[in-house]
Formats: sequence, C-alpha cells, structure tokens
Amino acid sequence: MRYLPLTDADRREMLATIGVRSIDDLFRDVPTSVRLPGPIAGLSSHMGEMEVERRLGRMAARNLAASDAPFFVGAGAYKHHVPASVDHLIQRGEFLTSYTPYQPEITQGTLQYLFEFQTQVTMLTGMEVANASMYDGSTGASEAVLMANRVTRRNKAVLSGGLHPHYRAVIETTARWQGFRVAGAPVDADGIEDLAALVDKEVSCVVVQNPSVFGHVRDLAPLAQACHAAGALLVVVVTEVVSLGLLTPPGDMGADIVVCEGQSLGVGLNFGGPYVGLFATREKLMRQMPGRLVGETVDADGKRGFVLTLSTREQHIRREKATSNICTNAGLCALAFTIHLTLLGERGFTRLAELNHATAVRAAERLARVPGVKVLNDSFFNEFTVMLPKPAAPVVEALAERRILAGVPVSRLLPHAPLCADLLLVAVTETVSDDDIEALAAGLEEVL
Amino acid sequence: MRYLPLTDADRREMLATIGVRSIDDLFRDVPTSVRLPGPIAGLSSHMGEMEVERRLGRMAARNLAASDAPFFVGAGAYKHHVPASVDHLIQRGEFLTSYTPYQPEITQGTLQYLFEFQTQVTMLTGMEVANASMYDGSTGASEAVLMANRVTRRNKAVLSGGLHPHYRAVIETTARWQGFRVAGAPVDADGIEDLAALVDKEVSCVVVQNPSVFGHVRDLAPLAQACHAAGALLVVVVTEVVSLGLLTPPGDMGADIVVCEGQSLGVGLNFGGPYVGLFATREKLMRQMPGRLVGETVDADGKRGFVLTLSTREQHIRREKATSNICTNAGLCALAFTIHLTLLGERGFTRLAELNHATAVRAAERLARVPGVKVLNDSFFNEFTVMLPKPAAPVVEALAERRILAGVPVSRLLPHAPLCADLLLVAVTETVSDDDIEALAAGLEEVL
Amino acid sequence: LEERLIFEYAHADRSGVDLPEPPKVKDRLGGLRRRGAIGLPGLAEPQVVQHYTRLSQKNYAIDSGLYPLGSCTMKHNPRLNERMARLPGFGDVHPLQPQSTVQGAIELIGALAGWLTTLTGMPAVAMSPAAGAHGEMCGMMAIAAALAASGEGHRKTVLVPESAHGTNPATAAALGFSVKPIAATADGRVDVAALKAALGSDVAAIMLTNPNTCGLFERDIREVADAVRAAGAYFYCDGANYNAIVGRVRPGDLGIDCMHINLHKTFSTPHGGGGPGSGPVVLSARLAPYAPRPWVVRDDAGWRLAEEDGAAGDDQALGRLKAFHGQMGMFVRALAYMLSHGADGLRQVAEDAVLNANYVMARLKAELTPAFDGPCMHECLFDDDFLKDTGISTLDFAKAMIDEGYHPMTMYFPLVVHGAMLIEPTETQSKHALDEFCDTMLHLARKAKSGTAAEAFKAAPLLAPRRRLDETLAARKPILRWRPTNQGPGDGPLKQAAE
Amino acid sequence: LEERLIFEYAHADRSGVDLPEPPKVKDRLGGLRRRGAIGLPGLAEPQVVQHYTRLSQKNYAIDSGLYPLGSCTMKHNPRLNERMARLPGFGDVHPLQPQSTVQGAIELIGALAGWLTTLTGMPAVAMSPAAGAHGEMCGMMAIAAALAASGEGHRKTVLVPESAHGTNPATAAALGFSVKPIAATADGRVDVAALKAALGSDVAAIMLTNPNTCGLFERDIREVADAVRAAGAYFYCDGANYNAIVGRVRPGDLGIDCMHINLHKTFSTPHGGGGPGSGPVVLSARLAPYAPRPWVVRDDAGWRLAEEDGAAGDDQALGRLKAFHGQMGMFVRALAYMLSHGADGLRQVAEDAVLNANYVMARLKAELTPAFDGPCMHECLFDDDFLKDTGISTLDFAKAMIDEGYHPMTMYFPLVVHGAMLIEPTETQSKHALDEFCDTMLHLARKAKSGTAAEAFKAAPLLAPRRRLDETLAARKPILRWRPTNQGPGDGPLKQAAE
Repeated sequence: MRYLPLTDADRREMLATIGVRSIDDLFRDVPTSVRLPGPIAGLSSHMGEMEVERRLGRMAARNLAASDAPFFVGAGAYKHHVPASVDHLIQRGEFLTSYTPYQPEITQGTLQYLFEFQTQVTMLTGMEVANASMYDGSTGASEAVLMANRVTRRNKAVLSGGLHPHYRAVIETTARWQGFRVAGAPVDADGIEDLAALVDKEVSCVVVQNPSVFGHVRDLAPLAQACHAAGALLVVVVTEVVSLGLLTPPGDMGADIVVCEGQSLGVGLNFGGPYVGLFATREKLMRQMPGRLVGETVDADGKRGFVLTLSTREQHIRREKATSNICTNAGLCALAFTIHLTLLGERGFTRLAELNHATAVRAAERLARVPGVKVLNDSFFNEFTVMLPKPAAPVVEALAERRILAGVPVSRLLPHAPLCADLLLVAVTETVSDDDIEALAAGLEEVL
Repeated sequence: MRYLPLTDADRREMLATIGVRSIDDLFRDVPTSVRLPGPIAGLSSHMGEMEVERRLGRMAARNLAASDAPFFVGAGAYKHHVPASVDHLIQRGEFLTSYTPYQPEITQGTLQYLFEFQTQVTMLTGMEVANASMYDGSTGASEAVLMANRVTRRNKAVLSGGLHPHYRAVIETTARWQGFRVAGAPVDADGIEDLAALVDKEVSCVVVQNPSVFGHVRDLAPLAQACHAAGALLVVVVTEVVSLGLLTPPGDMGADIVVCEGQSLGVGLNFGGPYVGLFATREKLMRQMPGRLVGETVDADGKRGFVLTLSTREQHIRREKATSNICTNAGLCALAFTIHLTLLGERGFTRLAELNHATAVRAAERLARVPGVKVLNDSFFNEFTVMLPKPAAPVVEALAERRILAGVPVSRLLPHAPLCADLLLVAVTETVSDDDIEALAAGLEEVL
Repeated sequence: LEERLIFEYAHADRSGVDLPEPPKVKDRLGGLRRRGAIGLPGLAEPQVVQHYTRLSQKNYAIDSGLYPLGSCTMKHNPRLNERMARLPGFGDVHPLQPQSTVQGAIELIGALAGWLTTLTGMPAVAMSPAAGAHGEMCGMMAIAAALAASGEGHRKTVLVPESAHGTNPATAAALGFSVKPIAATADGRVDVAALKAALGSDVAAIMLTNPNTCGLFERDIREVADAVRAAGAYFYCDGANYNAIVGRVRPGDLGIDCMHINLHKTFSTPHGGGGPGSGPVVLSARLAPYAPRPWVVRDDAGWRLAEEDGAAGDDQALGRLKAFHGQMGMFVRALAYMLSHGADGLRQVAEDAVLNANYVMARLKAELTPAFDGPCMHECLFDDDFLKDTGISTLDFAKAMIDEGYHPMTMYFPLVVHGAMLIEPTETQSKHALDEFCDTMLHLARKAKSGTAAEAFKAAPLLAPRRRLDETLAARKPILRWRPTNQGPGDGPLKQAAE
Repeated sequence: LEERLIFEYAHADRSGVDLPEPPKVKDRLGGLRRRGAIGLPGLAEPQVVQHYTRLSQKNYAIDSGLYPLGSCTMKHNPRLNERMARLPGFGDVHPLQPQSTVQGAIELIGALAGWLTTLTGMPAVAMSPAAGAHGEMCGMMAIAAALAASGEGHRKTVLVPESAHGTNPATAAALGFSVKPIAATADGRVDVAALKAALGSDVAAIMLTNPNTCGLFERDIREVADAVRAAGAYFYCDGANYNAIVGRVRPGDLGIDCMHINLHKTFSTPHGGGGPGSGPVVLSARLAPYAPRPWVVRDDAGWRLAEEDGAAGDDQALGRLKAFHGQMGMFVRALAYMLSHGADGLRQVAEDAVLNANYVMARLKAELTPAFDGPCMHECLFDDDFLKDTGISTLDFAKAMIDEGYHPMTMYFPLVVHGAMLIEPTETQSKHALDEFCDTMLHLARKAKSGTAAEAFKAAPLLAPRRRLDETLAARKPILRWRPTNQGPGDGPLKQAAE
C-alpha cells in the first residue's frame, strides 16, 4: 500500500524490539469483544490511483462546473478568476503540510503571511485589528454576536432583514443553544428597513449585511450612531469582499466588528467550503476577539519575528474559560486570500471591483429590458434582485436545462416566505462576458 | 503588466542614475532604420489571465484528449497513468525554475536526482553508464550513431526495418548533413529480418529497435555477436521503456549503446514533446558519450556531493572539437521520469510491465476474433500489429468519429509503403479497461 | 537575506493581475463610493512568487520530515487528494446551483457519509461542522437538544477528564454546561469509580477521548458507557485519536453517542498551517433526529440536500451550523484517501500507527522516562523525569530538537503528566526514519544528562530561521498589524552589512 | 540532515504505486522474459515526497531570488503557462492521433508560428528543434541544403566571432564546416574589416550573435548582412539574446537568413534544471524551402501537419529533425506568455531588460570594472581588473556571492574578456531587488579590495548546502552511478554525531 512504508520484515523486527509477539499484543487494552477480526464489511478494499480517479472522476463529471456555463449564482459565494500562481503557491508542501505555528522558530512562513493577512484585513475593512481568520463568514458572524454579548454584557442581538438567511440561521442556532435572544427584522427585499428603531438598552449588537443579501448598498453611519447611543455594537457582515474595493469600508461608517466571507479572493467555489472568515474590530476590543492572533516581536538576536499571541483567550490555555472553543482557523484559505490580494494590490483590487460593478450594471440594464422582469435595486455592487412574473425556482431549473446558471431563487434561502417566491438573486462578476449576459436575457425571454 | 515590476517612477529614477534621458538613448547602437517606433503590427495587445485562458481553452477544447476515449495509440509515445505526486514535485519552483547546475554548491538537488536517474537508467538497460538525458529517443538514436562512428572510426550505419520510421528519418537527416552512410533494411512488419547479413567491415553500428515498431520482441544476442565480430557496435533502441520491466535488458544481450524514449514514465503525451531520451553505454566508451554527465565527488569538508563532469567533451568547453553540439538536456522530464520510477520501485515497475503485457494479450486475443482482422505478432510487449481487410487510415478515422482512438495506421508513418496500407499498430497499456477493448472490437466489427 | 513584509516591497502603482478596462457605466453605488486609498501594497507577479516561496522556506512541514506532534496526527498528505479536490466538478461548483446540476457532488457527500458511518458503526453522521471543535459544538448541541426534547433540560453538568483537550471544556462551557473534571488514575486512564460517583441526575454528558490523550486505550470504556446510559446521560467521544483504531475498532461498538472525526487527522486532509479542518460528527440513534441541517437524502429522484424544514415546523434538527453544506474540499480529499486505503488498508493504518509509536517508546525508554507502563496506542508519552536536576526543561529539549532537523513533539500536554512529551510518529514514517529520529533523541537525552549542556539547550535553536522569540513582549505590547511607521529590516543588519 | 540517495532508503518489497492484479494470460514475450531483478529501489509515497522536497531545498532557482546569469535570461516563469500546458487538450493528446481529433493543437502550433514570424519579421519558421543548439543545427542544415541546391556545396567555411557561444562552432563543425574565428574590436564588437576580408568564395555562412555575448548591439549589422549576401554566403544569427530587442527590433530587418529562438529564454518557458528547451528557427525566403518536416498548413479543410513529402519525391525539405512535431508543451507556455504580454508588452520587456542591465552597470561601475564603454543591452559585462593584485579570482568572487544569497553571474564567458563577469538581471526584477543586489556586489568588491579578505573569498561558500566541490577528482575518477558498495552518509558525520 503506497502510503505505508513499513514492510513485513520491518514489522517483525519492530515487534521483536518492542518485545511482543504480534500486533494484537499492542491492542490488548481494547476489550476483545470490540476488536474486529478483519476488515470492516461493506467497504471496498484498497485501490490504486487510477481506479480512485475513475470513481471520483465519474462523480465529478455529473456536475455542471461553473466555468462551463453562463454563470450568475452568488448569494454568499462568488465565482472570481483566481490567478494560477495562487494555487501553485498554496500547494507548496511547506505551506500545505505544515501544522499550526506553535513553534515559531520554524514556522515564520505561516506566521508572517498571517500577519500580512491581518494587516490587509484591517485595511479592507477600515478597522484597527483583525484575527488570523475564522472558519467562514457565517460562523464568524455568530462569533461576532457572542463577542458583542461579552463586551456589552447584554444578551440580545438584532438581525437585519437583509442578512443572508444562512447567516441568520447560524446565529439563531447559536442563540438557541448558547442562550441569547435574537430579534429578527422582517425580510427586507427592498432595502428600506429601519433597524435603529429596534435598538434598545438590552441590545448587545445589530448585525447588518452590506451589500445586503438582496444586493442593496446602504450608508450605515446613522445606524452606527443609533447603536452607540444605546450602548450596543454595530456588527457589519460583508459576504462579497470584492465590494470593499469600491464601497466605503464599514470601519469608516462606524462598525465595531466587521465580519467578511473571504471566499471571493483566492479560494474558489468548492461547493460551499472550505472558505475563510475575516474578522476585524477596534483595538480596544482586541482581547475579546475569538480566534488566533499573530503578533510581531523579536527573537533572542533582536531580529523581527512573529508569534501567535494573546492565546490566554484560547481554549488550549483557558479551557472552559476561553472566549471561544475555536481551535482551527482557515490557514490555507487565508493564504490563498492574501496571495490573491497581494497579486491584485491597490490598483488591481480597485479595478477588479470596478469591473464587477460595471459588468453588473450592464447586466441589470439588459435584464430590465426583458419583458416582465423588474430589477428591485436602485443600488448594488455586483448582485441584485429581480422580480419575475412567476416563481423563480422553476425558471432557474428550466434555464439550467439549457446550461445557463441563472442565479439563486430567493425561495431556496427562504422557503417559507411566499412573497419572495418570484425573486431571483443575480450575481455578475468579472468572469461574466457580454455573451453570457445575452444568453441569460435570451434564456429568460424564452422561458418566461 | 503583471510580470513587469518596474513602475514609471522607477524607470525615470533609473534613467537618471544611468545618466540618459530616455530609453531610446540606451538603444542608440541599434541603427535607426530598424528601430520600430511602436508595437509590432498584426499582434494583439497584452491581456489578462482570464482572457488568455479563454483563448487557449478554446483551442484545447477542440482536441479529443486521450483520457476521454478508449485509447490505443502508441508507436513511440504511450499513455500511462502518472501518479499525482510526480507533477506536484516537478512543479516545485526550486526544480522548475532552476538553471543547469553549473554551480554545484547550490544545485545539489538537481545534481543528485540526475545521479539517481543515471543509475536507474543503467539498471533498466543493463548497461554500465548513462548520461543525464537527451532531448528524446529519436535524437538520442542519431547521437548514438555519431558516437559509434567516432568509436569505430567508420562511417556507415545499418538500420533495422523494425526501427520506428521517424527515428530512421532523423538518423537519415543527420547522415545526409553530417556525412555518413546509411544502409536501411526493408520494412520488417513480420519481424523476421536478418540484419547480421548486412554487417561488414565498413559498418560502425547496427541500429535495432526492441520491441520493434511493429511490436515484435527478439533476442538480439546473435546480432550482437555478429556486430562485435565485425568490429561494429550494436545500438538498441527502446521506445517503450516500460517493456524493460519484463524483457531481458539490451545490456544482457550484448548491446553497446542503448537509447530509450523515456516518455512513458512521468512525462505524458504532450502531443509529441517534450520527452526525454535515455542514453546508456559501456564504461569503456564513457568518454565518447554525448550529453551531460553527473559524477560523485566530495566538497571541501569531505562531504559527498555531485557535479557535472567530463565536460571537456562538451561544446561550452571544447567548442568545435566537442563530441556533440548539445547544450540542453531534458532535465525536468528526467526528473519526472526518475520520480515516477522511484515511486514504482522494483515491485511496482515489474508489475506495471506485467499489467501492460497481460492487458495487451487480452486485447490481441479479442481483436483476433474480429472477422477479417489478423494479428501479425507471435511476440510483443504492449503493442502489436493487426492486418485489416482494407486500408487502416480510413478505418481509424471512422472510429475516431465514434470517439475511439484505435491506433496508428502504418501508412501514417510509411506513406510510401503500399504493402503496409492495411496495417494498424495497436498499443494497450494499463490504462485500457476491458470496456475499452470491447469498444474497440465492437467498433471494428461495425466499420469493417 | 531577510524577507521583508509585502508592505515594505510595495508600490501602489504596480499590480500582479491584468484586468480588462471596465465598461463605462453610470454607477449605482448609492453614493457610497469609497473615498481615499485602501493602502494595499502592489507587487508584480514575480515578486509575489518569490515572496511566498521564500516564506515557505521558513516553514517546517510533513514534506520536510518526521513531525512527531502527539494528538495531531501529522501523516502524509497524498497529492492525489489535492488533484481530486480540484476537479472542476467538485472545486468549481456553487453551493446554491440547482441540485439537478450537482448530483455528483451531493453523491460524494453521501458516499463519504456512508464510509464514516460504516467505519464507526454509527447510524448517522452530521457533515457540516467546519472543524473538530465545531464538531464538538455540534455533538454537544445535539445532546442538549435531545435533553430538551425529553424534558431533561435541567441536566447541566458535563464530566470531563483532566487529560482532555481544551476544546472539550470550552465547548461544554460555551453551551452553558458546568464542567466537572474527573481525575485520572495512576495508569493514565479515567478514574471509573470517580466517574461513576459523579454521575448524578444533573449530568448531561461525559466527554471522553479514546484512545485518550495519554495515548492509552480506556480499557473500561464499555463499563463507562453503560454507567453513563444508566444514569440518563450521553456519551460524547472526542475522536481526535481515532487514527489508532480506525478500521480495527468501531466506536459504535463502544457504546458512545457521538464522536467528531477530524478529517485532517485520521483521513489525511492537509493541516495547511492551521486549517481548514473538517469535523463530521457521527451520532447514535437517539441523537440522530437532532442532527443539523442540511443533510443528504437519496430517493427515487436522485440525490438531494435536505436544507430546510418542512412548512409544518415539526423539525427536530438542532439548526444550521454554517452557511452551505460543509467542507466539500475536505470531503473529496478524505474520500480519496479512504478509497485508496480501503477497509483493509485503514486497518493497516491503525496497526502501523500503533506499531510505530510502540517502537519509538521501546527505543527511547533507554534514556527517556515513559509516563506509564505498558503498550501505548498511536502515541507515546514521556515525562520530564529524565531531565531532573539537569536544569533543562521540556521546552529546552524540544527547541534543541529543532537544531537536529526535527519539529518538536507536543509539550506540556496532557496536563496530567509533568513536563509531558507526547510523540506520535504516525504510520507514514518508515522504520528507517524512526531509527534516525530515535538516535537523535537518545543522543540529545544523553547530552542533556551529561551535566554540561544546560546552556547549549537553553540557547537552542541556533540553526532555525529564528532563535527563540519573545512571546511575553508580543502579548504585552501587541502589534497585530503592520503600519507605515514600523521599522523594516531594510534599516537592519543587512543594510549595515552592505555598507 | 543529510539526504541519502534513493538506493540507500530502499527496500525491494515496497512501492509507492498500487496497481491492480494483472489478468492471467499466457505470455507472448518470445522467450525473452527478464531473468533476475532489475535492482530498482522501492520507497513508499511519503518517503518519495520527502526525498524530492528535501532535494529541491538544496537548489537555487528564479523563485528563490535574483538569478543574474548572463546569456541565460533567467526571467520569471509564469504559473499560468504551466496551467495551460496541462489542459488535457494539450497535455493529454498523442502526436499520432488522427489530425481531425487534434485541430486545436495544430492550430496552437500555427498560432505560435505566426507570432514568431511576425515578431521577427521573417517569412517562415521551423518549429521542431528541441532546443537552441538543435535549432542551430537546423538552421545550418538549411544553409547547407540551400548551398547544395544551388551547386555551391564547396563553400565549407563558417565564420564565427571569438565571443560566440560554444554551440556555434560545435554546430558548424558537426556539419563538416571548418570554423574560422573572427576577432573582436576593442569596443567588444565583431571586426567588420576582418570579417569582410574573410568573406571569400569558400564561405558558407557567418554565425553572429546579436546583441552579442558582450551584451552589445552589433552596430554594423546591416553592413555585415549586405557583405555576407554579396559574397554569396548566408547569415546565421544566434538568437540567445533576443530578449534585448524583442518587440522593438525585427531581426528580419537586419538582413539575417535564420535565427533560432530559445523559448526558454525570451519566452519564459522554465529552464527546469537544464531542459527541456525548445528552439524554433525563423528562416528567410531563400531558406524557407529547406525547412524540416513536419510543418503546419491551414487550408479549407482546417489545420494540417505536413508530415511527409509527396510520392513525387520533389521535396526540398532538409529532412526530419526529431520524432513528432516539436516541443508542444513549450509551445503552449510560450504562446501563453506572448498573449499575456502582447505586442506592447513584449516591447516593454525589451526596454525594461535593457534598462535594468544599464542600471546595474551604472551602479556597479563605482567599484567594478566594466569591460566596455557605453550603454549595454540586456546584460552588462565586467572584467576582473578590479580584482587585480587582490589574490581573488572571478571564481572566488562568484562563490562569495552565494553566501550573500545570490546565484553567481556567468563567469569567464565571453572568452574575449579577462575573468569575465556577465550579469543579466532580466526585466522581471524590481528596482528594489536590483538595489539590494548592487549593494551586495559593491560591498563584496570593497571587501575584496580591502586586501585582507582573500582567504575568506577562497573559502566561500560557507553557507550553501555544500562547500566547493572537487571537480578534478570527479573527472579523474568518474563515478557516474551509485553501486551497493558506495559508502552512504549513514556512516558519516550524522551517524557519528548521534552516538
């Protein structure tokens, strides 16, 4: 077996050194009743690479890859072009097969890129400090609420009606089992909700997404003021991090915690994971942050170096008193993110954002001309909501049969919101060509 | 432009340091009449990765990849399964973007793998020394003849009728312009030629392929004896290096020079190149070898290390007195070859050979049952010749339309040999499944 | 050469990505166009490739050599798995595409779930947890949900052995449970008597790691399971050490209620410098109804993701744990690994892992002091007794290993052993590599005991990219981001040397 | 840790590849089944990955840093090119598939040929040469063929400047030409008067590199071309230094007859530790008929490879240079590079390459001695004058660079300059990196001239994986392969240290 270097001769020799007669002697602490006499039934035996490739290749071939169709699916995960050097670099064994950098002397590579990552995240979000990444945006949002609860010693979160329904569900799950209250605003497809009205002295934070899941872009400064006046924190969620190349950053609008899904840069779609959560806050709240942090220091020779720091917040030191039970981050995805962003730089990143927005505007203009289709958004970045003259889900299905991936029917996210049944979320990134837009418009004209 | 780090500000500053006003001042030695005022017309402007991928992706999509069809094409290049770790390792920047190891202190990586490669080549071929690789098998064969001419101080090469026609053409081109004679035996589709009869005192070498291009396997010991009796060398060409896992090595049959195409291990099809030539000989002929050689030595601390050696044979030292004009080898392909072979090891390599042969025997047995089809070979390794009841080229074309890649019609290689028009070379490697064999047989039954 | 930070190479005018000119449109940004620069550094592609290549060269990794971290299972990460995860049909599909266009992707999740339940002998599995600790959260939520459903929400105590991973108490506490530690016996196992004594009507669950963090199998696990069940509580098993028994023992046969599985430990998905992980949780029949959404269903119409509860609201699911359906990229890698090994190979994995650990223990006990007698499972544990009176600590010993070319073992964990050194060689190391490692460890131990080497140990490492780093300074004056005022190495030793 | 040879890790019983059981058949090997073992070493996959990873870590590469090798153009190798070459439609197609099934692959060769002829302003190109030297062979064969066709086979002299690459005289000599060296003038260029004087009726061709190997443009190249043509000879241009003028000057406008193009120099295909290369040759109208087979044709039926001459035998082609159609993998990479840069970007490549070289020259001349006055092209040349009386040679200086983290420049070439140091930074280095490099070089030069450092220079390198290697020993007692009797490092320093 190709991954197992021991030969039978090795095994015999090693058993002799240990002083036992058989491998079973080493398993003697396992009750005999549960020791299996042979391989577990119902599973295949070992197979070579060629056979594994055939099996998995067959499964892969049964999926329509995003690059093989005009593609407008977003709602929290976005198809962007990732430069080839990103994937090349993250596959270097020294990154890919390294452990958490608890031994800083021989993991400066990981530590330095995480420090650079943290810095980039603060720049993007307009915040002061950031951690070394979370599992993804949705779990990051939930951790943000927990952090706000700790900071404010309050116990109630207000959730925007423009927050991604999955994010809302994750926060609600956490609330249910970790014991805090959630005040959810009604679904806000038109982007007109007034959250400030829901903020009272019991509220630890308001969680609002910008652009909202329906694509609306809003100035959050008034809401931030309302929160701060009531002693609450403003948590801003960004599911499309590329928007930060063009939009006023949450930090400039008064956010206290910013959580982003970083999948757009470097990571790819991956059918939903792994992704990477960005988490940034104000310096004064630093010690209440969840997750790993990398800090700068010096070594015994006075040279600059980096270490994991403030780990007294963490479970492996503090155990039941930790700020979070999180142990892993999304290191390799954070690496992909930071490499992609480093490649882009200021000029590339802002241009990428411009290109997304301009292409999306074009698409919105074209779709608005399809009879029966109405674009709901005045403002948006690269995703907007259209109202169709009939339920969106079957329309999307009909277009998929024509190999057009038209977007996300809101009913997929909100099955119990009948008023949303005709709504379709359409995401338009730099990967969308004019031909793709035309194909979608023509397809809609055909099936509506 | 993404590959160019200089900014306009850098350029201005650098021109100032140099003390010139414009870049044109640095091109002042170029006659003004040939200095182009702007970008060359008729070519596109720079484009991003996304656009390059689209353009090249469209071209790539117009080809039927070997893995997407039942595949039986061989005749000098073979489809084998290459483990994923091979490609992963050769893409490490320290291998991929390194230069020829002229500075041994900082290129021990390249030098050691080439030393290991040379050793593996001697083991496979049953020879005493090997070089660090040639461009490919065909140019290696031509260099072998030149070497034989140098060694014997004779001027005539006998070429087997079972030698791959492309190899023969390459040797003939060399002969024509470098001034030696070629005695070519008639096409030997049946594997029955008697080359010993062509060996006389003027002959520097006999070049014979085993298995032959028609697939026949022969004992070359008698031919070696005839050569040696006449003072000539026996050059053995192997185009399918996997055969050496199962067949008596050329060295054991008396070969003086062995040339192999190494593409089968690690390299892939690549529409014909780059490939890697293996070149091995007897120790006493070592100094007449072309190409680079790596040798073991010690460093100033007495530690084992490796260097390029015997370079007084080479053009960069000897100029017009060099044994060959060759400067490059096929370093990265040699790396792929040696990694793949190291992964296989004795057990994997011999099993791979068994698997190829057994699968090919099965295919031959099945095709022999197709009405009108005759298998010409008694002996073969993983490729054999079948005679069809009509010209093979249109049959192959008809099967290609059914997405079956049936093999190489001999007429593709020998367009002026009318007796060969009905012959088809069928290669069967470990990648061929029972279903593939059935598809080919059924396809033949249909189109014949 | 020192490697600068990207910000110190930067030029705003430069980019490593070329993009087409955006079409001219009237923007629709709602007046929220960003003012002022972001401040991101710009590098050309060649600089980026060099920067990250050089950073990578400052890392130790499995690909570099033996990685003896106990409890972390740093085994070989096959490159086939990487290739499979990048097939466009897996890597380039969106979680919200119509399910008809991702039948193979859903099938893959189903196939992996099948392997996990069959291997563990458990009836159900929750696939969405993003990491081991997330899996713990999932499992403990399921227990809380089951207790709530049966009206036993008053059970608020969770028993956790002292040797447990920090995530165990952290998870329990996060869910509002109070954590009650259970002592270990002298032979490194949970004190069953103490455990039984603690099993009152307030107890919600026990969280036990098996094999435990001392590298020992909890011999009395069946007895524990029976007691837990009899007391009306649930049995959470931490699966971090599943590698020792995979394919050879089914956790389901041990009487547990749930166990998370770190795909990046037992099933070889890469650690990636700290993530991403993936932590599916297998569940007993009594917990299965509370599994989080979504899950995979196969019916006549094909494969389907059950994402939302029915309109009737009769759903028992504990909720949603993360956006989308779990760590697909890790699923592909793990399934490729399982198919490669098969049931027979996975059994061999456990055997070789245990054999390697016992071999290392047998060789090292000549100079080091094993914490417990008897055979270990996949990792072997030493205390710092052999360093007594040398002035050398476990930490010093570990740092000295770096200069010998090795990553240190796990130190000071589990907490129940003084100056613990926990070594897990994994099954993917050859005897040859183990011998080389043991030779080095024995040499270091002899050197430590020689009485003259304390200073040398305290100074280690000398040959690494950095010497010991000042962690106290880092925590006291946290610098968590670069700022333009930071002093780069350009003004440091290199610049001076060049002048 | 020392890295053993694979043979020293080996165990015949082990394999890193799993293969299915071969079907049982009666073998048809003609009685030639191999007897006895091959002797190949067996390693498991984890060991293989570690072995080659660790070997790679002993290499310098473009990805590691500046690679100032003159005449070798070690520029950034984009990873996009690697990705494109691996598209199944290019990497997984067989050269002898029916041409109807590889239309896109043939089109790609045609597209690259179009770029090459347009960029160079030449009417034809031969795509099959496998490397630069192979391209030289092709070009000189074409010249021989043209001479033979016109009954001028008696022209047997080839003029080659003294500064030429070794491949030039080697190629000419291999084809039976006698090589006549032409001297250089004091300003580093070919002596036009001497050249004209040598241009007799026996002369077949001149082989000139332009820009030449001193990094200088041959100002009088048009005059040379006219004289060569007037004398009835052909003008071979060595294209190794094409990077200096690509997109800015068309070689066709210089009056040349043929030029090989190293795709791995100008067009960024990776050097790969010494290959594979690719050396297409552009040809003038008078040489085009003699181009080797096969070539690409586009007609109404689509794309076609013209592989064989017609039955009429009226073919003028010089023959076939290698099996199949050339280095397809390199073609894909080169075309990806060209498309990425475009005509505008390639022009910028030349400008930045020349600018970088002149900048380095301008900065270094403070301490080093340029071989010639005036601006250089893409590389700058120094002699060892500045080392006079220091006891330090060019070689010593080069080896000291290694300890500073740099690959040495090209040394002792071209031969016309004493102790030559030829530096080509390429356009893919930033000003920042050049400054760092220049600072280091100036520092070394000052140190060399200090009069006290000779021993330190002679001892260099100290920080590399190896110190200076005994090349004389290697050549005197060649050990070209491992044998079981070779002494491995297991008995060396490591083993001793461990005891």
